[in-house]
Amino acid sequence: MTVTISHYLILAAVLFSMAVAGIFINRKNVILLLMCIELMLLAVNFNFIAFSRMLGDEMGQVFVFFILTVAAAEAAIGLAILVVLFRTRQSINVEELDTLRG
Amino acid sequence: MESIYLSIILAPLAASVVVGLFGSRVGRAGAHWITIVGVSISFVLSLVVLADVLGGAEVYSGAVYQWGQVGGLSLEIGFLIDHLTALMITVVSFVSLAVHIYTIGYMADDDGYQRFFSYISLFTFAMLTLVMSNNFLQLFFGWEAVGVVSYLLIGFWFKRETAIFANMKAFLVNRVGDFGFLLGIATLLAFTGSLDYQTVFGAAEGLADERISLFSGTEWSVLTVACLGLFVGAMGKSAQMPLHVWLPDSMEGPTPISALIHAATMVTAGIFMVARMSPLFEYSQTALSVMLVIGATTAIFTGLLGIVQQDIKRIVAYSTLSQLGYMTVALGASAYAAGIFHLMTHAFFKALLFLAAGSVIIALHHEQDIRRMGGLRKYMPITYWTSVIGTLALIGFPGFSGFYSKDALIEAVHLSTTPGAGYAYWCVLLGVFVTALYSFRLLFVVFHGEERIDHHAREHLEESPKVVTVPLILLAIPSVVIGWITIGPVLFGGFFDDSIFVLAQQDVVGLVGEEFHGAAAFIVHAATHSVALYLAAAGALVAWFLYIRRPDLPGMLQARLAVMHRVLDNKYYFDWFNENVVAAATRMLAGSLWRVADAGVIDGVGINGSARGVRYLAGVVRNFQTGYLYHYAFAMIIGLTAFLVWLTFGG
Amino acid sequence: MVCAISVILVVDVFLPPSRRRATFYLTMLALLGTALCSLYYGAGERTTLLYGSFVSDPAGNALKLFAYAIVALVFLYSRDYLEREGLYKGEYFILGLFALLGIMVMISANSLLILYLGLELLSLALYALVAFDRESSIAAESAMKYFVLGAIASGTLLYGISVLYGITGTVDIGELGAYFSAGEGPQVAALLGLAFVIVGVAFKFGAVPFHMWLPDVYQGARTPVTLFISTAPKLASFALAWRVMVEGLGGLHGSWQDMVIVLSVLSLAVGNVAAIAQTNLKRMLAYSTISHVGFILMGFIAGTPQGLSAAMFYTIAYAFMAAAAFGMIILLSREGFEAENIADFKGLNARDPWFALMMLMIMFSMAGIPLFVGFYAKLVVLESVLDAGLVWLAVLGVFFAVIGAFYYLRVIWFMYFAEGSGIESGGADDSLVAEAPASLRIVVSANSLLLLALGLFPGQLLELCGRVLG
Amino acid sequence: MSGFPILSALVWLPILAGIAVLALGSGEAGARRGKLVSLVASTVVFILSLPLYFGFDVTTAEMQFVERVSWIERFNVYYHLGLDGISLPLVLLTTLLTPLVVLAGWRVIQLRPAQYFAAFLFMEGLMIGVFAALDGLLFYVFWEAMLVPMFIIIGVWGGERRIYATVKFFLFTFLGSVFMLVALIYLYLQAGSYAILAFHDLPLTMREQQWIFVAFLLAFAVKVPMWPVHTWLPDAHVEAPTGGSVILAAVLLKMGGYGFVRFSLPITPDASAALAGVIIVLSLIAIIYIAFVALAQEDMKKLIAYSSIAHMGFVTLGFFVIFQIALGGAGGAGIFGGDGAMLALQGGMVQMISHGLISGALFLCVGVMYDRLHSRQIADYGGVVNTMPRFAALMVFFALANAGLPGTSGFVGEFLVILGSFQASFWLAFLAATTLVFGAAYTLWLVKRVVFGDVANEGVASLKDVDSREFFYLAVLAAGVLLLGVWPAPLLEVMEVTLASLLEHVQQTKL
Repeated sequence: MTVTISHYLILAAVLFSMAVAGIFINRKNVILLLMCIELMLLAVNFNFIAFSRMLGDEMGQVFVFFILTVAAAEAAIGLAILVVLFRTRQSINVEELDTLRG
Repeated sequence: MESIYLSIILAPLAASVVVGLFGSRVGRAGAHWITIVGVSISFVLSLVVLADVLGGAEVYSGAVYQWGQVGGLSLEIGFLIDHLTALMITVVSFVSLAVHIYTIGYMADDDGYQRFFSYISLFTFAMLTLVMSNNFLQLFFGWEAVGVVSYLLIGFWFKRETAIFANMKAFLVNRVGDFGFLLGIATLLAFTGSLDYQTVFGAAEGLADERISLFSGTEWSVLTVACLGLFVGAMGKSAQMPLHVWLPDSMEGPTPISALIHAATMVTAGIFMVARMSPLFEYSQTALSVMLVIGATTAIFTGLLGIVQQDIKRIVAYSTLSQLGYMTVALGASAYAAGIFHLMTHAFFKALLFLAAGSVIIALHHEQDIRRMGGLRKYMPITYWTSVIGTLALIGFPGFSGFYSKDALIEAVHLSTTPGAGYAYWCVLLGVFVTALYSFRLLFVVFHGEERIDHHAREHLEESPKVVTVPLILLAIPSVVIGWITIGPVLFGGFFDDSIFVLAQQDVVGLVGEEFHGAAAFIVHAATHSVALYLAAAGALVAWFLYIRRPDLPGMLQARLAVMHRVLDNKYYFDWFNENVVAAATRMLAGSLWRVADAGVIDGVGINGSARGVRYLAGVVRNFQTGYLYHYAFAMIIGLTAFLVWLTFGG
Repeated sequence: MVCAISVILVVDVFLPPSRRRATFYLTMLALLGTALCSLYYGAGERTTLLYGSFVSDPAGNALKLFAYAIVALVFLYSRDYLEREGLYKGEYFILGLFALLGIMVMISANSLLILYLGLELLSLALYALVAFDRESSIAAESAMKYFVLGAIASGTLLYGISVLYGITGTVDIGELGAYFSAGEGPQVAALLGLAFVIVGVAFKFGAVPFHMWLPDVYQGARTPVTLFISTAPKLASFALAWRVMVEGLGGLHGSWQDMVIVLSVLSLAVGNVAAIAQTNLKRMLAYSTISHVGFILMGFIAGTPQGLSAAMFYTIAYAFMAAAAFGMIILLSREGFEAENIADFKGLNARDPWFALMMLMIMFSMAGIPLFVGFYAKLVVLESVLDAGLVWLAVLGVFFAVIGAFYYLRVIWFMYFAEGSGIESGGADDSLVAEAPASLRIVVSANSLLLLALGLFPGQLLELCGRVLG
Repeated sequence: MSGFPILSALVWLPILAGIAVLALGSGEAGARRGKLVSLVASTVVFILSLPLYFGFDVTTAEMQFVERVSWIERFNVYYHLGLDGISLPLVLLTTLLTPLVVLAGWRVIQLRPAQYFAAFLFMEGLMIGVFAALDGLLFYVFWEAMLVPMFIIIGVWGGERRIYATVKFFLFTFLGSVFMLVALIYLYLQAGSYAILAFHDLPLTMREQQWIFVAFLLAFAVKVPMWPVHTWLPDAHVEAPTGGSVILAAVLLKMGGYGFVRFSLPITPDASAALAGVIIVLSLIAIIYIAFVALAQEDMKKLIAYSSIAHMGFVTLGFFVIFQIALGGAGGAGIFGGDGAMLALQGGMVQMISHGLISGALFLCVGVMYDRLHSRQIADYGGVVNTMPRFAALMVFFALANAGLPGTSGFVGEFLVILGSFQASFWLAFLAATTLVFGAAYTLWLVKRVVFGDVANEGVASLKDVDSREFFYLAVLAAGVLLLGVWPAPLLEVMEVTLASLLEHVQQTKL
């Protein structure tokens, strides 16, 4: 079986969906949310790489580099927020993040 | 002459304004002098005009100023001066003058002295405006203006609950009439394009054949519609059934008013108006018939009510109603001249009767119940004798003014061929008997018989002062002689030829006139050709028998005929109906429209309902914002998915 | 050029971390300098640099200028508040400038890559800003929500971009535009990419149903931060939508028009209706923002230059209105007390008629009552929608505007009609406004009067928006 | 007067004065000076407006005193003011009433007087702007901006339920007018400018016309107000302070009527003709149904408010019955069609002016009593005439005018409209004329219960008669009412040519 572009795309789509599903199915841990976000970006990277290969255009790969960089920064910020959150309320339970609503 | 015409109406207006605005400054004496001078000017000038007209002056019709211009229609204020006008202004200003003088005595110790004079002068102005008008606009002006002054005067003693109820009632009932009147005017305007008498009259004949569709399928003659509308107005003002209910109540006003407005002038405005519109009414057989029937009904049935009343002024008021019915009958029979003639004589003797009644009332310290009178003859001779004159004139005693006018009128109706004339004839004949009955009942009960006055009043009982008796005498004179003098020239001499129009085939006055050979001969003619005279005599006799000879009989009769008495005592339940059905239904409808439709449905359901709806919705939308991160994310995903699905499969 | 500016900025800000006042003045100086640079360089025609990644065009320059102005305004408002609350740290300004940089990058981006970078620069700065008060638990909560949802949105946008890249083989916006305008009719894949991109854009705007973060963040963040978030980034959102959807995917207008309509209508409905039920002013303003977004999106619907300029006008007007509104909250706040509940405005007219009047102007401007700029914003947007033949949408828009008027009125009635002091929670009250420093009072007044001035003479700004996008 | 921008002066002078009053501050002395400034400014405005009347050329339907400056170039919007025979009387009405309203609030307003007077000055400028604007957008700006001061006036100085009332007022009117905005934009897109006169000549299909008509109708019907969107009015009137009620009844309602003649009729003549029946029915409902509702009221202001609705019914009836007349009408009337339509049109206009004076005066009367006893309930009064004879005389006069007594302005409008509508149909006139009875019924019943009778309670016994200030403003209105009633020609003359040209315009189909 040859691996075609569509397989990559489907894989990316599946990863993306998993990430998304993870975000709203997970009701316990904020860390998990951060991981799901990383997964989502990974899916996107997959797409870019695949397209880049298919089109023979290196722009996609450049893009991926940037995404990776940004993802790192994002993770840093996310974790920083997480720390603040934990410090102020001693919990990182998603279900307890409901003081703001209505 | 124009400046004279103008002065006639402006003099009382000026007087009224001065006294009204500066009442406290001009003082009591100032008030009556100013107004009396004003009205005197009117009266004197009216005489000048009358003389001028009698001297053969041309009919004058001219505008004073342009009230407004709308499109091609010019609305003007102006005067029409002909015989009819001249006669009316003379009568109006004369009676008004007499009432002004009388008021000095009658209202001597009333707080609203100046106010009262201001009002009656204003009334004089309004009435003269009405009478002198040469167009419908001004007519309507005067028409409503007299109504308003009447409203103010009936409620003159505003502390009395009955008075302020009566004046509202009077105004509203009159408004019902005006409603018809306005529609009549609108009809004429729509079909002639003018509000000017002359233009409209000129088009009258043609209008009789024009058709207007009111209810689907039926077509009416335009002229009939217009005339009926105008007549509804007349019914209101001249208190014809069923719009008569306000007049007896209007007796809540001071007596001079009852004399001036509610006997001599304003209530005759309707009669005058129809006579003025004779060129229209002549072409509408239907309208004439309606007038005959309504007038006749009013004449007889309101007369009957006069028999059972106990309030001196109300008795006179019912008598007025009945006489107005007579006049209306005359109009219906195309005997406009006879109607106006009766109007004139009636103005004098009815004003006289009212003022005499007023004289009695003040002498007895505002006692109006005839059961607490009696035997007043010896205390108040002048009042008594003038009352006798008035009564004789009213019942049509030969030679007195009322005799001429009423007999001519009855004759005319007899000769009329307009449908309804037969019914009307019998009514007016019977009416003569009734009139004599209640008139003499009044006279006997008040002035003769045993004294039932409470002793308190008797101690001070004396004849009224000169300012009261002089007007009585002044009015008594024409009450006696005016008929004798004027029947020839006014009624049969073609006096109204320039103002009243009668179709040849309906000219009953002319027919009566053919047999007229002088005032004295008319008495003989009446005695030999008409039963009216004998009916009157019979009425007087019955009254004498019941109230002088056997004073116990009325009580017995009352018990025997309890049902009939109750009906009469309740005035045929008109008031009951108006208050308990019309007014109650209106109030109920008003209340329910407000509370149910306006406040309930539109505001409650519609406005506040939608406000509540939005609030509720806001709560719902708020609940979506749960605060849970995964719900938020879920919403985003749903949105994304929806878009994807839509784009991929839908678009 | 943009790079040069950013360098100046960063250097400027990092130099004096200890001397805080200086930071502020330097920041302002930097903004001024940048503005002058933009003015100086931006006068010319449309030019691109860095191999076509950046573009400098009149509209972009105009947007940038407004962004500077608004950020400057925001900083002016924030300074005293931060000092008072003991939050006066360099971070606020640094992060703010980073965000501004992100905004500028987005505005100037001519490549999806650059756009993405600008977006992340902005977003990351904002996440940090929201969480910037380390002691506040609600700030942390809202930051977390913002972060997670923002990340999802970025991911979605990226996914969309990757799909587009796959189809067209380019991330250059100009080339993308050319590709789709060539018009082979929309392919399913392109539409898929489009959908993802729109979700990303909608999230940045806060359009329903991607709005959930907005109320929580507005309420949770400290007022200066909310002030920041509610103003300048809206310009960025506009730029994002404009660059991607109009310049890039303009050829697919027919396909995204309906989606934007749905977003717009939902935003109008949810924003206006939900705002009615609010008692917290910041939260209410958040929902009001959502409804305003509905209007801004209306401008895009037509897809015409007029529509776009209308949306731009609306965005700018909105930014000033929001700045004024949050500025007012800052003005009325004191140490330990936030004037963030509507009830806190109770009886303001009795206490300080001048600022009651200012707030009245702000609220009526937001409600879209004439004499104030908010009216013209709605007017031009409606005009573009009507021009596109979507009468029903215009009618719906004005209908929701009426519903929306209710909650603005509520603020006014608390200020004017309710008597007595509403500051039960805040202790003594009469000198409330008097406590605020003069500079703040002047700025708030000037900002509010600007709304009036623009309302009386909207011609220039309209003309500008029309010209740069025409 | 050619060079002097008199209309601009009328619009902006009061607004600037209002700002000045606000600037004078709310202290004791500031308020006193503020009052003085308000009075002087509004009087100056009134005097300034007089040259408008005397310099007005009655022989042309063209706009006069025109000012035109480009305002928003991009949308071809002009600051374009001008007057014709329709707007001139309304401007004069506004300038006349404002000083009186200022006087009426002179001593009564204790709460933040500076703001109160400033609000009225703002109102004045904006109201004049509405009547003078010849640019659709400018018109709309003035129209809406007026809501702001009115909202404040009712809300701050109003009665118990003022917030409910004022919000209802605001939202109702706002809801109505936003649809007008949509219509205006649509017209702009068609015409390429917002010039109202350009809209007049714009060809539109029937479908377009109908939609535009409905949009305008919503705006104007709310303002007039017509049944069933009238319920804001009683609430607003009841809760508003006296001055607010006066301005509301006297001028604000007129904007609805003005809108009909300025926009609906000439811009969408065919739709107006097609939908005239609906308007006529609504007008008749207003005249009859509302009269009944008025009868049931126990609150004086509410009663007068309902009576306002009924009277404004005549305005809309007059404006729309012209189409029935033009069509030849039922019953074959119409040999005099042209003048019939003029009658109705003129009647509607006169009714607006007259109602402005009369209802304003009646609200001032209620205000005079309210200032003394702080009650609007009819039941709390009775026998006022005993203690306040001068006041009672004026009140009775205005009441009679309200009942349409000939010789007062109240009669002229109703009379002309009834005469005109007869030419459309007998039954139309019949139903309209019922106002003679119902109008008199509720008004006189009010008078009976309040003014007449014996002194009802201690409150009434303690009443003091009007002082010279109160007497002055009531007397001015009384003089106006009387003058227009006895000699309406000067008013009719001003409007004649303009309305005639309007009528001609309306009769030309745009299809």
